Amino acid sequence: MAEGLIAGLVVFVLASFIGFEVINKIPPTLHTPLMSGSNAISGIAIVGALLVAGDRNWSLTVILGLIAVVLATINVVGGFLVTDRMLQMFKKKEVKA
Amino acid sequence: MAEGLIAGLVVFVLASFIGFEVINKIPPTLHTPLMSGSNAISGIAIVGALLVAGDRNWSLTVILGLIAVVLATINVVGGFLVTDRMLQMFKKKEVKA
Amino acid sequence: MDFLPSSIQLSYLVASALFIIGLKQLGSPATARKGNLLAAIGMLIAIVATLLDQAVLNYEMVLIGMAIGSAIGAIMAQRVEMTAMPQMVGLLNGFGGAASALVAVGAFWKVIHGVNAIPVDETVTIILSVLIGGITFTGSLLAFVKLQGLISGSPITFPFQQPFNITLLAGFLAGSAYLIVNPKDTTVFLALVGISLLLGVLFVLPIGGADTPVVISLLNSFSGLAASAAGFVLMNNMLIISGALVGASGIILTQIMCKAMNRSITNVLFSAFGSGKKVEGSTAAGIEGRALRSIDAEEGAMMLGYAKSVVIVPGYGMAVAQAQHAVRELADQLERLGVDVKYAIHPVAGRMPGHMNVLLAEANVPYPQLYDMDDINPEFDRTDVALVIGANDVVNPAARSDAGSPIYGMPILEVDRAHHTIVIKRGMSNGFAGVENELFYKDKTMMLFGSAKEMVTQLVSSVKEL
Amino acid sequence: MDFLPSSIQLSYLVASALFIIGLKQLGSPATARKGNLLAAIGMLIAIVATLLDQAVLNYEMVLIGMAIGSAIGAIMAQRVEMTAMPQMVGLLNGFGGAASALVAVGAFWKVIHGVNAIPVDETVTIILSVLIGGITFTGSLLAFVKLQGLISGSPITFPFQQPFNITLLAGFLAGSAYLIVNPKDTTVFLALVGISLLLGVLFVLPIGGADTPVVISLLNSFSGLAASAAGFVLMNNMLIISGALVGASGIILTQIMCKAMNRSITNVLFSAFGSGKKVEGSTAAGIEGRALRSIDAEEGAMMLGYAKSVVIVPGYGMAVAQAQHAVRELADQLERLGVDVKYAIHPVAGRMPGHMNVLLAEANVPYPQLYDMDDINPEFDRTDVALVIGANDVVNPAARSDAGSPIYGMPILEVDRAHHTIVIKRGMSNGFAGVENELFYKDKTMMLFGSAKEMVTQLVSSVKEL
Ligand SMILES: NC(=O)c1ccc[n+]([C@@H]2O[C@H](COP(=O)([O-])OP(=O)(O)OC[C@H]3O[C@@H](n4cnc5c(N)ncnc54)[C@H](OP(=O)(O)O)[C@@H]3O)[C@@H](O)[C@H]2O)c1
Ligand SMILES: NC(=O)c1ccc[n+]([C@@H]2O[C@H](COP(=O)([O-])OP(=O)(O)OC[C@H]3O[C@@H](n4cnc5c(N)ncnc54)[C@H](OP(=O)(O)O)[C@@H]3O)[C@@H](O)[C@H]2O)c1
Repeated sequence: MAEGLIAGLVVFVLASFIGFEVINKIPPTLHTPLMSGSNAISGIAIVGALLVAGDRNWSLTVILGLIAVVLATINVVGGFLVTDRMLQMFKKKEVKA
Repeated sequence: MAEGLIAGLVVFVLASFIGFEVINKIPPTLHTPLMSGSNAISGIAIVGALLVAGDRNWSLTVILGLIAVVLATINVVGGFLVTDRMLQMFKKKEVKA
Repeated sequence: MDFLPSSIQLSYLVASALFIIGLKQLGSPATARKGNLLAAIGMLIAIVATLLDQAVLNYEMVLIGMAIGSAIGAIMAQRVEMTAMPQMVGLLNGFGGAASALVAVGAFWKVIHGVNAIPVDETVTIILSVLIGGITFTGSLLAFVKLQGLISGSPITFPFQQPFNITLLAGFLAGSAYLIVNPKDTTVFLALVGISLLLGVLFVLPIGGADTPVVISLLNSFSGLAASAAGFVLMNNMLIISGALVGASGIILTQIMCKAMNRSITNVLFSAFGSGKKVEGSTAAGIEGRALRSIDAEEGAMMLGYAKSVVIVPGYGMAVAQAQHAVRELADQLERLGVDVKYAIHPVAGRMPGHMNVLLAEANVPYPQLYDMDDINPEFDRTDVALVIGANDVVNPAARSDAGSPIYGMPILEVDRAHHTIVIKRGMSNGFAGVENELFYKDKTMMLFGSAKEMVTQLVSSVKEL
Repeated sequence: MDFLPSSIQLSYLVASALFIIGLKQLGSPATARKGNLLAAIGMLIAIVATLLDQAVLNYEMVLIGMAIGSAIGAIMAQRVEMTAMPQMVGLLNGFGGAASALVAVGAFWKVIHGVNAIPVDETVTIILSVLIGGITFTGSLLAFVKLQGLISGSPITFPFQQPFNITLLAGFLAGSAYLIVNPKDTTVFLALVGISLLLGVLFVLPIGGADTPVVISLLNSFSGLAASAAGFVLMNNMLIISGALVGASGIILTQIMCKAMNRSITNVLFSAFGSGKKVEGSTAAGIEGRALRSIDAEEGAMMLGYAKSVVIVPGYGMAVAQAQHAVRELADQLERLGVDVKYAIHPVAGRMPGHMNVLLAEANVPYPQLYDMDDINPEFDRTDVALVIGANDVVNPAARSDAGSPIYGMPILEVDRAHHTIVIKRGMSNGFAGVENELFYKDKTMMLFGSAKEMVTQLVSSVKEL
C-alpha cells in the first residue's frame, strides 16, 4: 500500500510539473476558457464515482456513488460544452481576421 | 509484472511531456550546455549499474556492473563538470553586461 | 482498491495524454477549440474504459445517472449568459468537488464494512479527500450564490470569526487523528464531513463579491486536488494525473489574478480566513469639490469620429451592461470613417482573467485588434481619444502615484496619457477596489454618464450621422 | 526486480524533481549554472539513495569503481578544449550507452541463473535495453573518432550496404523472437549484443564528419532512452524519468538542427542508413572564371574602423582557428572608436547548436550583443560592414536563390544586404555542405585570406593604429 502511495506521488508530481509548464504558456486571452476547460477536466472525479457506484448490491456506497455520478457528469458535460461555446466565438474571428 | 510495466509507461510518458515542454523553452544560446547537461543526466544509468554491481558474490553480473559503474561515473562527473565549465563563461558575462 | 487490468490502465494513459495535449492546444486561439474537443474525447475514453471495468455491474443505474447529469449539464451550458461565466464555473466546480467528496465517503463506507483492517494511509487519503472535496463543494456554491446576486456580495463577518475558524480546524485535525487510530468510528467521520462543509462556507463568507473570481479559481484548483486525493484513495492514475493538471492550472490562474491586482495569494487567503476589511473610504483628499466635464453622446461622437486613433478600454461595466455588441458596432462605424481602432485589455478588467476577451470575441471583434497592457501602454501618447467603457480601477492613476491607495502598485492602462479621454459610466460610484479615481477630474477627461449599452448605442447612431 | 523501500523511492522522486528544475533553469543564462548544480545534486541524491539500498553489499568495489570513474571524468572535463565539445559529448554519451547496455546484460545473466521462469516483458525490456545501449555505445564512439579526426570524417560506404543493414536488423528481430520463446539461450543473446554493437557502427559510418553533431544529438536522445529501458528492466522510476527527460531533450535538439539545415530527421536517418551521397560538386555554373576582390588586413581595418555599424558573423572557421578571443578584442577596439558592433549567430553556425554562443561566451562577449538570425537579418540593410569570420554555408545566398543547391531553403544570414562584406577564410574551399558560395564573387564582397586567428589579430593591430 505504501508502495502504491509513492507510485501515486511520483505520478502526481510529474503531472503537476506538466500542468505548470503547459498552463504558464497560455496567453491571457484564453484564460476564461482555460478556467472552464480545466474545470471540466476536474470532473474526472466521475471515474471514481463510477467505480464506487457500480456495485450491484444497493448500499449507502452505491447511492452516494450514483449522486456523485450525476454531479460529476454535470460538471463534465456542462464544462466542456460551455468552453466550446466560448471558443466557438474565438474560432469565428480567426476566419475573418 | 505487466502492472509494473504499465506503471512505468505512465511515468515515462509523463516525463517525456515534461522534457518536451521544458526543453522547448531553452534558447539557442544555451543549446550546447543543454546538450552536455542532459548528457550528464543520462549517466543516471549509474543507478542501474550500482544495483547490478552490488552483489557480494562475484559473478559475471557483478563484473559487468562494475564496468558499468566506472563508465557511468565518467559520464556523470565529466558531463556535469564540463557543463559547469561552459556555463561559468556565461556567468561571468552576466556580471559585466 | 485493487489494481485495474492493463487495457483499462492503458486507456487511462491515452486519456491523460489527450488531456495534456488538449490543454496545450488551449494555448492558442487557432487550436483552442480542437484542444477542448481532444480533452472531451479523453474524458469519454476514460469513462468508457471505466465502465468496462468488471467492478462496474450496476449499468442501468449508472447510465441513468449519466444521462440525467448530461441533460442538466447541456442545458446549463446552453442557457448561461457569457457574462455569467464566473458563477457558472463556480457552480460546476462545486459539483465536481461534491463528487470527489462523495466518492471518498462512499469508499469509507465500503472499507468499514469490509473484513480487512484499514491501513493508515488509506484513512489519511480518505480524510484528505473529504476535506478538500467538502471545502470545494460548499465554497464554490457560496461563491456562485454571491456572484449570481442571490445574497449580497459584500463580505460577511461575525465576531470571533478568526478564533472560531481556528477552533474548527483544530477540531478537524483532532478528529482526523482519532479516526486514524479508530478507523471505523462513523460518528467522528461524519463530524469531519460536517466540518469540511462548514469550512468551505466560512472560507468564502468573508470575501467580497468582487474578490470571488479569485476564490473560484482557487477552488477550481482545489477541485483538481480533490480529484487527485480521490485518485489516491482508489489508486487510480487517471484521477491523480487529471487532478494534478487542474490543480496546477487553478493555482497559476490565481497567481496571475493576484499579481495583476498587486496582492499576494497569502493576502487573499488570509483576508479570506480573517475578516473583510476591504471596503475603505476614499483616500485621495481634495477631490470632492473638483469639477467634472460632462458631455453628451453627440459631442462624444464628434470627438471619436474626427480622431485619427481611438483606443477602447472596456471594463466590468461593459460586461454588466452586455454592451460588447454595441461596442463592436461603434468600432465598425469608426473604422468606416478611417479611424484606427484598438482595444486595450487589462489582465484583470472585468471579474475573471480573460473576461473582456471572451465578451469581445462573442461580439466578433477580431483578436489581433486586442492589445495587452504592455503592448498598448506606449501607444497612449500617440492616441487621440481613449474611450473607457465601464472600467474604473484598471485606469486609476492612483495606482501609479498614490502610495496610500489600496491599489497602489497595480499596473494600469495609462489612458491619462492620451490626448483626450472619454469615460462612460452610470454615476460616480467607485469600482471594485472602492477607491476614488482622479482620472475623472482631469482636464482632458470627459464623462459620458449613462449605462454602457445605451451610451454606446447612442454614440453609434451619432457617429452614423457624421 | 523487487520494489525498493519507500525512503529510497522518495529520494528518487526528489532527485527527479531536481533534474526537472535543473533543466528548467538551464533555460536562462542567469540561472543556467545553478540549474546544472541542481541537476548534479539530484544525481548525488540518487546515487547515495541507491547505495543505501540493501541490494548493494559490495561497497568497496563499487566505491573504487566510482572513484576511478570520477577521476577520469574530472580530468577529461578539465582538459577538453571548448572547440572539442561535440566529440566530448559524443564520448561521454558512448560511456552512458555502454553502461545501460551492460546493466541489461548483467540483469540478463542474473535472471537466467535464477530459478524462476522469466516473464516475457522482462526479456523484451532487456533486449530493448541492449539494442539501444549498444547502438548508442558504438555509434557515439565512432562519431567521437570521426570528429576528433582519428579517422577521416568523410562518409564511408561499401557495396550492398543497405541490404546488409536490413539483413542485420531482420536478424536482430528474428533473434529477439527466438529469445522471447527460449529466454535462457545465451548464444542467441550474445549474438543480439553483437548485432547491436555492429548496428551502432553501421549507423554512423556513412555519415559525413560534419553531419556527426546531429547524430551525436540523436544518440544523446538514444542514451536517454537506453537509461529508460534499463529502468523498465529494473522497475526503477528514477531511470525511467531521467531517461525520458534526456530522450526528449535529444530529440528536440536534433529537430532544431535539422530544421536549421532544412533537412528532415528522416532524411538524416535514412541517409545515415543509406550511402553517403553528400559530397557534390559545385552547382552554380559560371562562377569559376569570375574575379574576386582580395584585400589585406590594413585595408580591412580602415573599412571597419570608419564604419558606423559592423555585424560580425562567426562560423566554423572561427571555432577551428580558436579565434574567439581575438574577435572579442577586435570588437573592443572598434567600440572604442565608436563603431556599433553586433554579432549575428546562425542557429547551425559551427558544428553544434549554440556552438558560437559558447565560444563567444568563453571570450567574454556580453550575450546581449549576440543576435539571433531573425533579429539581425532586418538590420543588414542598415549595416556598413558585415565581417564574416570562417563562416560559409550560413551566409550562402544560394540557399535563397538556387533551387538546385543542396542547401536551398535553409534560412541564412543575409550579409549580402550589408553595404560591404568582408570574408575571412584561408582559401576558396567550400563549407560543410560542399557547395560554391556566390557571395565571395559579389562586387561588395572583399576577401581577406588567411587563418581566422591570424587575420583577426592583424585587424586588431591595424585598427589600433587608426
Ligand atoms: N478580471 C479578474 O480576473 C478579476 C478578478 C477579481 C477581481 N478583479 C478586480 O476587478 C476590477 C476590475 O476593474 P474594472 O476597471 O474592469 O472594473 P471596476 O473597477 O470594477 O469598475 C467598473 C465600473 O463600471 C461602472 N459600471 C457598472 N455598471 C455599469 C453599466 N451598466 N454601464 C456603465 N458603467 C457601469 C461602475 O461605475 P458606475 O457604477 O458609476 O457606473 C464601475 O466604476 C479590478 O479592481 C480587479 O482587481 C478582477
Ligand atoms: N551547428 C550545428 O549544430 C551543425 C550541426 C551539423 C552540421 N552543421 C553544418 O555546418 C555548417 C556550418 O556553417 P558555417 O558557415 O559555420 O561553416 P562552414 O560552412 O562549414 O564553413 C566553414 C568555413 O570556414 C573556413 N575555415 C576553416 N578553417 C578556417 C580557419 N582556420 N580560419 C579561417 N577560416 C577557416 C573554411 O574555408 P577555408 O577552408 O577556405 O578556410 C570553410 O569554408 C552548416 O552547413 C551546417 O548545416 C551545423
